[in-house]
Amino acid sequence: MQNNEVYKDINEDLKWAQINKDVLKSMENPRKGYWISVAVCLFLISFAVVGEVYQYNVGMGAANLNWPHMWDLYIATFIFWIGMSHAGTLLSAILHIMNADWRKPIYRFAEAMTTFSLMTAGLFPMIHLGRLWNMYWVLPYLTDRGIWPNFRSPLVWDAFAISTYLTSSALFLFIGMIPDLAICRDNARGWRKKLYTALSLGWRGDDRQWRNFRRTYLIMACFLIPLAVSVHSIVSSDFAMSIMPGWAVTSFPPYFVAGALYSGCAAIITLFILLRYYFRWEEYMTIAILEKTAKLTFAIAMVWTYLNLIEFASVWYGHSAADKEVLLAKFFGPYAPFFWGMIFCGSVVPFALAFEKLRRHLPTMMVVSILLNLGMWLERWMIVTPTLSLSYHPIAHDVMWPSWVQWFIVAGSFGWFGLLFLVFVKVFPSVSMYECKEMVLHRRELANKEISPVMANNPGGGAPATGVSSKSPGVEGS
Amino acid sequence: MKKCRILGLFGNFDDAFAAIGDFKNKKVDGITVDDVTFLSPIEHPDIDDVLGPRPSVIPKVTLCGAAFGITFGFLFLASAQSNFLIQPQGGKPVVPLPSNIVLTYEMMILFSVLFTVVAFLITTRLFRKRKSLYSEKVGIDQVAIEFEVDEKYIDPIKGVFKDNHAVEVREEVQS
Amino acid sequence: MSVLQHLPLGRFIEAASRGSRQTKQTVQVSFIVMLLMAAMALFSAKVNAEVPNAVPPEGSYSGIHVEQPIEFPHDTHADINEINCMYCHTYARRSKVAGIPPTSKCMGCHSVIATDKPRIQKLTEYWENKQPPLWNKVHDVPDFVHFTHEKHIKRFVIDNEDLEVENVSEVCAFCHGEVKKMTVADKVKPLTMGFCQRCHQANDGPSDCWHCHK
Amino acid sequence: MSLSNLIDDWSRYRKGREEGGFHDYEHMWGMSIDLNKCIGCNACSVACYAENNLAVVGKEKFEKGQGMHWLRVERYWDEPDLGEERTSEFQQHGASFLPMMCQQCNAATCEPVCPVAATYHTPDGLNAQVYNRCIGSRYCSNNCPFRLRYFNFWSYYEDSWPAPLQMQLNPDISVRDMGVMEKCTFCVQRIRTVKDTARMEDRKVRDGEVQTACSQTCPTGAIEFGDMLGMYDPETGVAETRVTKMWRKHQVELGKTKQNKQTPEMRGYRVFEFLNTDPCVMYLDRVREV
Repeated sequence: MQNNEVYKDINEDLKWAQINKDVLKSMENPRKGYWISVAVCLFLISFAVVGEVYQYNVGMGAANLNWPHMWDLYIATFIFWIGMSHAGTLLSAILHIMNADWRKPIYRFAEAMTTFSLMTAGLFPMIHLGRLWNMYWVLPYLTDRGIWPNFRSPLVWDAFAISTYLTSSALFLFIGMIPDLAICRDNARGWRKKLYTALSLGWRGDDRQWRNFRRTYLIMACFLIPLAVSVHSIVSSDFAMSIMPGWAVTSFPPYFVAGALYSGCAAIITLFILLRYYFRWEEYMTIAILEKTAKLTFAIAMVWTYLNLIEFASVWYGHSAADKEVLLAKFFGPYAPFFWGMIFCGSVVPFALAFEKLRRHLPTMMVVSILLNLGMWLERWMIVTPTLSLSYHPIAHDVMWPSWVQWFIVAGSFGWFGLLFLVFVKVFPSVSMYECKEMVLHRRELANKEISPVMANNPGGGAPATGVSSKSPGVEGS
Repeated sequence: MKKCRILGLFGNFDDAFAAIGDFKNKKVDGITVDDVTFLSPIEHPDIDDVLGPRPSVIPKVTLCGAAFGITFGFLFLASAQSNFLIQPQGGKPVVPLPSNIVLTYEMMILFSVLFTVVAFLITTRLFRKRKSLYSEKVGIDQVAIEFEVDEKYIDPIKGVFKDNHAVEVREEVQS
Repeated sequence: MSVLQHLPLGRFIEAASRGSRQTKQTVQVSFIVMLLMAAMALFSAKVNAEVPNAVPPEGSYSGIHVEQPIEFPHDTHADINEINCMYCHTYARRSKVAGIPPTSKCMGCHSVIATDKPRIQKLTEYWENKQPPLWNKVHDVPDFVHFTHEKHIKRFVIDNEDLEVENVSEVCAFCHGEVKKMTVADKVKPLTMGFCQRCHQANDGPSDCWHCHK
Repeated sequence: MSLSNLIDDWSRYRKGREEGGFHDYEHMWGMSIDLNKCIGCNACSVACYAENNLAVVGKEKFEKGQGMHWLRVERYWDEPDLGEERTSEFQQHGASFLPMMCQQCNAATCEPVCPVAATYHTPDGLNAQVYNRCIGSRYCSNNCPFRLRYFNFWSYYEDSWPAPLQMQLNPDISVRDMGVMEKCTFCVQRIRTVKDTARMEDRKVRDGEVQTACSQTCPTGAIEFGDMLGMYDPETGVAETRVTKMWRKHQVELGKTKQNKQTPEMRGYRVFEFLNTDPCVMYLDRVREV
């Protein structure tokens, strides 16, 4: 029995009041480590601000972009962050529809990650524009000039898809949080009381609210899944719709979606371990849940590897000289170290997840997840840049490395994401309280069924069938 | 005849379900299970069996949203494109269907989600003034049954609450 | 021009019902569209009586006043004395720019007319010092806009058989406002792309970007 | 409206593609470049700089690949003859030259990808770039297989034309600033001027009336420029232009991905024809003694 403890997703003896207490505690009194993290994030952001201000004033040449390298790290990092945003959809929407209740303690921060990585990703198309001050021309707004954006352009699709995704995922995050915000409202004081009162919209948990809440949540989940798939396939069509060798690949949409889920899962593991460590959430972010996430990651890693191989094979047997040249340049050319680094991080490292011992070892998992993310970032870079360096026209073959401005802004994007996330964990409950309670209730019912099927078949028998019993301390006091 | 509100807090779901069962069995004349408002920290899986089916309009609104998204999205794009004076030139289609399908798809999802959220906010009556009969315990681990009835039903309801081990009973006379 | 033109659907309906682009257009006008057209007819602006075969552009602008070295009274010249705009702005009909008349053209009259007025004396001073008065530009468009006076004069004045050349100031007024009622010219029309575009649409002007931007 | 309009336009487009991808054109400007005549003197490139207000970026930035030469003369060195060792980088036959300017593709890949429609096809069959609409997403350049679009990576005009050099700028074409994509326009300002003159004189444009700066400058007359649709001739009505004669002679047709040549020894070809971008520039292959 004792041995089985570590295999449990959540302890069914957990008191509901305890759940409230534990989660609410995470929102109080930031510790030293928190402030250090905030300082690090601000430091990174300041780098990006310096880079961007310089680039804004002197032009894109500052980023060491050139002919033919018109895009570089900005677009690669943009795809990386868009990919990261698929984590929340995977955990909260797909697993919600599939009734996988182990997602419940960890989906909230994954959803927050979705929203924040979209907010980070959305910055990059703006940063990479030559005339940033005119970026609103991409949006279809009414003007008396009689001109509109070019609706054929995948970049306009991006603008549509990303703004839809950002709106939907932010609403999804917010709607899912309303019952928890009501709990926060009941316990908060000062400015927080006002904030939560406004945000919880007068939630009191009556049956009408719960019923509509469930329906809404399910419907939004159903819409979020095709949306997430379409967003990343639209991002992939930035490349797949072109005619350049290495970009015009038919398998790009599924490849991008797989890569997105992959990097999202890896990032979930990273943040899972960090949150568990910072907030002492061993009760909620259990090893068992980590294992399940890791298995999922492993499966997606294999899908990603497979799609990679398919791409190589189709290029190899496609007999297009230019395509083949780009592929060979990736293998053996100047970008080879990064390419093989990507293969190593993305296809070899995930085999660590196949071993139970490693899956249960937190420091290893931390290193592995960071390596996976690094691999996914390299993947995006290896999609964007080699094609630009080695396209059809031999006179335009060139290699160019990004300048400090690009690196600063890329680093700053991590700081920006981190800062948003750090603010989130202190202002909002990053573990879903009501769903943990549901999970506890569910587990307890299962456990009772296993112990005494007679009792379970007889709900009126007075057995403590729920997480609350009249003997709980919270009730005695009243 | 004054309207009154009465709220009974229960320590667990079973007691509360038993109380609802009593109301269902007409223990109090003039009160049916449809008058029950059930407050809980989570949505219990059996709640529909206990309270009986209560309809929700949200899926229908979502359907409307999707239909609106498709029609509005496509008409908006088509009208924008056919007003776009430079586009018809060069042998390109005025209304390019492949890209419009992609964009209409996004618009459909956007409007479905927006309609759903708006319907949620309206049907749950979240923007109404908060009622005073609310226990913070509901947010933690207790469940409650609430009635909004005439004064004369107060005592029988209270009796049913007491019979089913209510932890606390509150009442309020509306002015 | 109709109010509908400012709405995307309205312009859509209007463009479709006009059938502007297609020659072999078969238009299926539904009942609603007919109603809308009737509404458009009610709201559409009148064709300018002074300038036949032309729809003046819409739009106004709170004119900014530009200081000039000499306050040239346009009203005295163009309104009271009825001098044709193109008498002084000669180049309007044969080049891109309308041109400012050289001082010699002013002096052609003002060596004898109204020599006692202070402004004329100032002008004579410039003339004697062999310096041109440095006029400031009022109707300025950005450098990437290549407006040609020549083509517009041809379309609205020379090719316009019903227009008498004496009324050319009405055509000029499309973009420059009622200059003959002003002293120093002010910018009273917005001269934005939308302003140009509306006139081009109403008068079947070209819609190709490279006509004006290159 | 609308539905019939939509269907009509759609079918018109499909039909148009089958008939060669263009219709309702006033002109279709095209070129024919004889590489046999090209001596690689770069006069065309210089003329282009002068005509189109091209920024001179300086050696340092040019080496970084940030130069902007709308017309570049590419040099290619032959492989050594069979059985010979490569002795130096430069072969005895010398370099082959390939003057590359925007190919004005009829199915241009740069056009559909521009998010703000700053690049589009004009009724003259030209691939237009509207500088003041460009927001600098640079997608068009990434999607150009010829890599013939250049980006203003820096603000050049202060360094390029120190006073009083700004006085030599061509007033008919805008000076581009930072963050804008630009490319060869087939000297659209000259085309416009000629067309306007013809319209003012109520006549049609004549063959040879429009000359691009490069074709005007080429000392050997390698570059021919003209209307692919034929042009008005006061004596015979619509007549073939010199360019169309060239294209017909060398059996190259617009709107084809693969030319069906009756006599394969005719030298005409278009660059990257297999990509189906349908360029309007035909090159005549260089013939050399071996």
